[in-house]
Amino acid sequence: MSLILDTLSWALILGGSGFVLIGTLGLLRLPDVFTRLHGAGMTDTMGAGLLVLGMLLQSPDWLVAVKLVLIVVFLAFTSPMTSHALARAAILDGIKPWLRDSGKGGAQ
Amino acid sequence: MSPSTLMILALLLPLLAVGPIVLAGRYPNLREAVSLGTGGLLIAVVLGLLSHLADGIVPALELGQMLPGLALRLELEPLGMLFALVAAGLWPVTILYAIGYMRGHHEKNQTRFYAFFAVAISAAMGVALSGNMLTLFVFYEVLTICTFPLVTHAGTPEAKKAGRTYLGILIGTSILLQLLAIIATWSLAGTLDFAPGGILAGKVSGPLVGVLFALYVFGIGKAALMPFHRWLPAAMVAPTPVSALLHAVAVVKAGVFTVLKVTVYIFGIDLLAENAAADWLVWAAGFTIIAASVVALSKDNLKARLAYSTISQLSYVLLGAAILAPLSLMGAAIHIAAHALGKITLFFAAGAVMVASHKTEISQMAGIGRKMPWTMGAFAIGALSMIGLPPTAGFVSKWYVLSGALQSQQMVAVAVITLSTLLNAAYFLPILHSAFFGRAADDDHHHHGHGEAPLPSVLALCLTAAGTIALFVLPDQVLTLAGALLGGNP
Amino acid sequence: MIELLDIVILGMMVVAALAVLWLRDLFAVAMLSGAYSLMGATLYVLLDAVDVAFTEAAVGAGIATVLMLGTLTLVPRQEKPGKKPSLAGLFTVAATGSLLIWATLDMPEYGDPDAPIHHHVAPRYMKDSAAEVGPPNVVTSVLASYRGYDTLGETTVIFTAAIGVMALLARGRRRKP
Amino acid sequence: MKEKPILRVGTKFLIPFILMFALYVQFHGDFGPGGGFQAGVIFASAFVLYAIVFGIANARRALPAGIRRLLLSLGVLIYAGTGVLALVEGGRFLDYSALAAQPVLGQHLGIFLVEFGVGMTVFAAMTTIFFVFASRDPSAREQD
Amino acid sequence: MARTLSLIVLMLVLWLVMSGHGELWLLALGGASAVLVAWIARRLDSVDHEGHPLHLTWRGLGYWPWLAVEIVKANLDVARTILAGPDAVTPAVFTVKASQSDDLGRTIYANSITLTPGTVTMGVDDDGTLTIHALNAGAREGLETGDMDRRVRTLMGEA
Amino acid sequence: MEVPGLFNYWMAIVLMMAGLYTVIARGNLVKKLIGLGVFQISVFVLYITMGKIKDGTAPILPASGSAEGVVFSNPLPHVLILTAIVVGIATTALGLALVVRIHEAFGTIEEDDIQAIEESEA
Amino acid sequence: MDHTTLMFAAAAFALLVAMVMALVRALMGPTVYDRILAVNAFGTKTLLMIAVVGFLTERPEFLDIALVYALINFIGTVAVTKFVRYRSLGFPVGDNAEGEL
Amino acid sequence: MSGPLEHLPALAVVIPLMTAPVIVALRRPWAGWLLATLVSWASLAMSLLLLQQVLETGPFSYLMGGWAAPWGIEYRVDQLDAFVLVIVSAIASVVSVYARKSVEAEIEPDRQYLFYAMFVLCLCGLLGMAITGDAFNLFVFLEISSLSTYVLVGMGRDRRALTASLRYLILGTVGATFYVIGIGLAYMMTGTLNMADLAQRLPAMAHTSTVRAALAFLVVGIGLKMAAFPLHAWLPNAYTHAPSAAAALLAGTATKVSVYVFLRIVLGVFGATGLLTALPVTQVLMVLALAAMFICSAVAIWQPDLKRALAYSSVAQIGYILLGVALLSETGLAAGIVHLFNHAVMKSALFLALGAVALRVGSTRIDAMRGIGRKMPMTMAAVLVAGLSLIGVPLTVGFVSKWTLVEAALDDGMWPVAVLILASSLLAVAYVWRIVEAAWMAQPGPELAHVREAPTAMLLSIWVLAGASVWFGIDATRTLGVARLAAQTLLQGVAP
Repeated sequence: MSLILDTLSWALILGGSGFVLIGTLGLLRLPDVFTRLHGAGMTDTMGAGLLVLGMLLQSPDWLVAVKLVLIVVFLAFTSPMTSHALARAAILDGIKPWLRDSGKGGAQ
Repeated sequence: MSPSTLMILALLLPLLAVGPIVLAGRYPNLREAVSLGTGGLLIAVVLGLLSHLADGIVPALELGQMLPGLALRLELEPLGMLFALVAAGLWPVTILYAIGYMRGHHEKNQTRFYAFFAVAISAAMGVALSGNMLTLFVFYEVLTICTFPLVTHAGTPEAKKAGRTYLGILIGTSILLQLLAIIATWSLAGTLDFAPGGILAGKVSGPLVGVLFALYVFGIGKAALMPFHRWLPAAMVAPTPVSALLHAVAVVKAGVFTVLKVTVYIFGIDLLAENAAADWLVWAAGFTIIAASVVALSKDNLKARLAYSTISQLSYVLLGAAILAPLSLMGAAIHIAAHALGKITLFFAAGAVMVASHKTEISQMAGIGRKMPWTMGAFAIGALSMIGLPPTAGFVSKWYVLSGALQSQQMVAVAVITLSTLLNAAYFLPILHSAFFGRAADDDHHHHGHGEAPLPSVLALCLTAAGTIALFVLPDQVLTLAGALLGGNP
Repeated sequence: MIELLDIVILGMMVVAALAVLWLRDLFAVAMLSGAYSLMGATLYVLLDAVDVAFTEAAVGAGIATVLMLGTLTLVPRQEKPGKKPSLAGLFTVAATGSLLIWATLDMPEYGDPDAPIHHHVAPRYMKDSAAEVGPPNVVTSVLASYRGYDTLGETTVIFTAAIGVMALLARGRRRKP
Repeated sequence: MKEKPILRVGTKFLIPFILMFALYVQFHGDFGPGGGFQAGVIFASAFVLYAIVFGIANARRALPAGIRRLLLSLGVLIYAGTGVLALVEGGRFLDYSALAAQPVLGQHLGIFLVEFGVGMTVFAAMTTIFFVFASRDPSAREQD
Repeated sequence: MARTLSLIVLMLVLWLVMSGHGELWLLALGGASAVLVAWIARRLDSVDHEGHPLHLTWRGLGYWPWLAVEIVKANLDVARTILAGPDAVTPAVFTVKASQSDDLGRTIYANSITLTPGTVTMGVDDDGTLTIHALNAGAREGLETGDMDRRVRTLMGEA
Repeated sequence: MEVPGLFNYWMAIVLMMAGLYTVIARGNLVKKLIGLGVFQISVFVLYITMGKIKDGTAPILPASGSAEGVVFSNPLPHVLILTAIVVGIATTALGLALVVRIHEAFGTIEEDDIQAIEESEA
Repeated sequence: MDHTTLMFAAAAFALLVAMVMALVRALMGPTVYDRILAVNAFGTKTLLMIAVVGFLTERPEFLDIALVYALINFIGTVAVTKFVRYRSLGFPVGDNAEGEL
Repeated sequence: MSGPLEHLPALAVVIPLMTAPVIVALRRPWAGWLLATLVSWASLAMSLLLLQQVLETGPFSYLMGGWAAPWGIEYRVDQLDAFVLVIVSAIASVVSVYARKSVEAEIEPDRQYLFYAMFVLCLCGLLGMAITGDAFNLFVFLEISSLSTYVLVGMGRDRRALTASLRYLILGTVGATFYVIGIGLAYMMTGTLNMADLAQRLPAMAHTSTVRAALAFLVVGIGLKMAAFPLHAWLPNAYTHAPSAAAALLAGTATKVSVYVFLRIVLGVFGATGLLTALPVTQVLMVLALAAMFICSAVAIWQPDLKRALAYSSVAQIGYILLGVALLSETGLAAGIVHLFNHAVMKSALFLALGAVALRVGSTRIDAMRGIGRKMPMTMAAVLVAGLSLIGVPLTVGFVSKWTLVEAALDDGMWPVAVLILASSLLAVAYVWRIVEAAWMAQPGPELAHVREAPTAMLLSIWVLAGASVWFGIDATRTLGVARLAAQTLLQGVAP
């Protein structure tokens, strides 16, 4: 049982770490703020979710588990709000999304 | 009344007069009556003290501690008695003179003048009655500050400038040098109480004594030893009664009085003699005497000439102290009184001339003796006293100083006294000559027709002139006091 | 691992601090200072100071940043360019820094259990607070009871700050014209 | 209000949880990290969020200056008052052991009270400071 | 009132699961806190159908798991794009129509879109038009099928 | 992986000096206040580092089980720094309030501009 | 190091790398929104880091801190966007005659 | 002492602390004033009782929360503490009476209650600093007093008050942070924060660079707070532009308490380490003190604004105090301590009087004050008295300080220092006399036509302090006696 749990957490945590890294990589590599948003959103959802799930399996008592769940729920709830707020603020501020066909906009 | 009560009274009487003076400000006659009355009472008090002293009682009184272990203390001794007598005696006379002068001159702020004058007298009493150096210093500074409004009485820019010089030198020297010396004395001797034979004896020796003595002598700026004499001529802008206060009644007398006190009761002449600590003062005082006389000679303004004369005369007292001979110390003490009487006469006369004829320059005064015979007569007596000729008090004091100098083989001092007598004569006699024998200039039509100054003023100056002569004729009391300074045997 | 975290976080803090010094966009500076507190808070967790981390996160990263932004709504957002580096400042900083570095030379090493501070006052807190005061969280015991008076002072400080801000900035009752 | 439903709905939903979390932190300072100060800040942050999303005017209506001022004062008074109470009960100032028959119970009560006072003051102080800043008119900047 | 009560209960549950301490004293505090929170929440107009969507509880059980699966799929998609490098992205901005009748529904829809990586809702108009930014143009087709829109409406009880 | 014995202290010092330099050398008042914050936080790091014991754990007694053999870090620096953080935020809040007022009164928050205005008045 | 510790160490390492990368983005900008996004992402990673460190040091009960981070991160970002968009955190204040004093 | 009086040390600080929230809750200016006044007088009464007690029984301590000393926070009251408490509460009492009229004129009605709250908090902070025996607790109260001071300064009418306040805030915070660093380093090497305990444990660690650096940081930190030359940059503007009542309170107390902290920490805590003589602490202190006395006095002479001149004079006077400390002898220390009191009295009197002038004339610039002596004779007479005291004329407190200080210098054979002390007081003559000449020796211009004498309550306060500066100058046995005892107690722990 313990072995299965441990293996599962390993997988989840590695996966979560992977998503976090990829998401952040996106934050670094993508061309403009709007596209980067997608990368950051990834960390919040998949990255955080998998990591927390991995930890959940290792949690010593249910108090810790509850708080882990609360964290991930809170993140899931606020992440779209912040992303939206950011995107909206950026677009209203006059920042044009970078588009492949127009070749305009993006990082100024 | 007990001596202690009398001492307190001597301090408080003039102060108590301030209130009524201010309250009576609107009624000049009442105001001046208060001043005069208090003056009379004060003389009575001082005479009462004198009688106690004559009975061999040394009144002493502790006013309470100011700093831990250091009290404000009053103690009467002969020298202080002498100074108290001079100050108390001349106060009502000066007031009398001022009644005439201030009204005749239409001065403003007369109430302030009388009030601060009273405070200054109180401070002078304090200086005279001080039982230790701290107390003396306290009253010395109070005297400086309460005379400041008197010096700047006119309120003109010139008066303000004079006030700055006055305060700068007096406060400056007293804080920087005198206070340092006092605290050093306290630190070295552990006491500041005046004691015959000095309190520093056995506590210090070597060059430190000389340094300390110099700190005292220069620190006592009121003694006007060069180079700290500038305040005295500057203060000439003040009204004449104030000049009288400065030159005769209180201020400069407090200065030389303090020097004598320090010499005798702090150091003791033995200590000074052993360490040759006062030799430099012979030279310094001698230089001041001569230099001030030369300057006086060059001044045409009468009050300025008198001012430099004062500087010169003060250094006689210092010289008397510096010679360190008992006789010259006696002479120095007597000179306090002698010079006070003589110089006040001269200033009164100069002021009277100013009030009556609006003349301030000597060169304008030809023939004035005939218009103001009483005034110029008194002036002549005062001038004689300054020169040191009989039958005036100046002769007595000079004589003692000179004898002391001869006794102790201080030839420098002898030479200085001789030379200065000649110089004194050189700057006073021409005034007398032109006043009585000169002819008034023709263009003087503006002010001709004037006569004597107002009666109270003339009365005052005649009184002091008489005093100058009286001191020559009846010097016993003064001699006794001065002799007691040195332990009772002149 | 904890040590690696420690080193890297401190490194990032240095970068952030220098960026705060360097950048002229005050807005970015405010954001970075928020991130700086966040890093500090993480460091506190690594150093076992969970209560401090909690507070630093809530205050330094939260309230302070929001206040900073509140200020930036009212003042210009760009720092004026062209300020020369201050030699006097460099000197002061170099002197202070060297003094501190010198001071560290005789210090007990990081985490040394034999350091004096672990042996004089603190042991009693760890040993007896549960019996004397009660709460399992020793920081709370010390904060509220052993050194409760400090905390009263702390509360007064925040009270002072609040009414101070009111005194300086708040507008009064609006009067009918 | 109509303008940004996403933030509005989300904020409305979140605020009770934030408040509850703050109270949890307030009352569990004995057991884990947290306590009056942190709780006060978190409690205040709920109002800050509300003010940012719904506008400062609404926030001030919901939490008027008078109440804030009262809480601000009351917190300090509760804290110091606990100390004085201990003093009246015969202990030293802030000696909670004097508050109850058993010292540890007294300590417990004392800590609870002072933490409560701290939380109250901090909450009121943080909201006050934020509200004052946010109510400042940005256009006042040109006046001399 | 029912909402307030349910909020109080919810808060109390939250307290219990976070606290882990069963002492009467703490329970009482929890109860008092829950009431206090409810009272403040009412003051802040937070206890209405938007702020405390009691009515969505049961239907949500069907929606959230579906959304989770969608999120995982989208994540893998985006991860692939990022790893492929900046050249692989084909950003696009487009609008879709949200057919929900109120703000709550639109919010849930918009947030669901944002929550799935690769698409971010940039704006919500009064008439329910959502402006979407997508990392890859391909996401457009996915949304325009209206699958998610429908599911949210189901969640809201509108369809 | 060993941390050199004084590494934390040194880094804290570097941070402090960065903050202090910002305070001294920067003319923008907001920047100065932020620098002040950086300075203070770095001092906090110094204190907290002081309280750390190697292989220690947070000074919270475990809810269950005995604390036997467990090493706890020193709680006292934590308490001190909690107080100091509060003081820090209080100072920052006041400072920012002053900056806002200064901007309204002078129209600038650059130190040298303000100085120029003040000197022209004096 | 047993393998669970190793597991969390790996996660911590990944998060650390991610934090550094986020910080780089925050420093690079170029727009304000990039910075906000980066700092927000940084915050998310930090809170995960706190959780992981809790497990790493075998005292996982301090997750409250992580919750606070999440909360503060959210409020901070909302405040920031509001600020950059409207240059104000709440003004105008409406007709409140009471004032603050 | 038993019964309620037993708790005096705590109550003396806590009562002002609790008054502030009450004032805020009541929100009425008059209530604020009344409470602030009552509480100041109550503190004064309590401080006097404490002083009496400490003189009778010697130093005693009060354990906050009942926790024994190094674990809990200890209030340790010795002669110096009690003396400083009396100074602070006495000045605050007098200023509080004065404040009503002045605040009415200078602060808008809505904010007045906040002013009084700040006033009380400032008092509380200063008292707390003076009485505490815990190094960190001192920091907390330092910040209470500092924060309230920043606000008090910032409430000044002139816009320069804002910049002054901010500058003070920045430098003050840097100073406080330095203090925290210093305490931290000392704590690190000893494990304790209790001052008595620190003093006991530091000598064993005195050889370490850490403790030495701690001393350096503490000196600089406290130096900033007490505006020791050359760290005084914040002071002149702060005092000049603060509201009158605040300026008087601060001038009389704020830097004084910081000096007290300096004495307590540097002599009381670090005295036994022998570092004061091993390192050139006293020499550096002496040079800086002398520089302050001369440079700042000279600067004061050229200031067109009198408040500013007096502010510079304050820096110079801090120099006197530090000089006494640097002599490290009983007399020197006593001179410094007694000057704490003396300077507080006279400088507060001056600031109060200038506040009255500001109220009536609207400016404290010297050219606006020509002839003011005729219009406000009582006020300006008080200025004269306090000014003379500043110079050090006999029968004033200034003389007492100067006397003791010079005595201390001469006891150590430091003649040049004695000369310099006296010489620097001549500079005071210059700046005081400028006031006297402007006030008394000029005719008032037409712009002063409507100027009247200050209100009675203000005059009363001014003259209480001016009178005190004469009273304690004539009989200095009490103040100097206490100062000497305090110096003895303080020096007991100082290694030769």
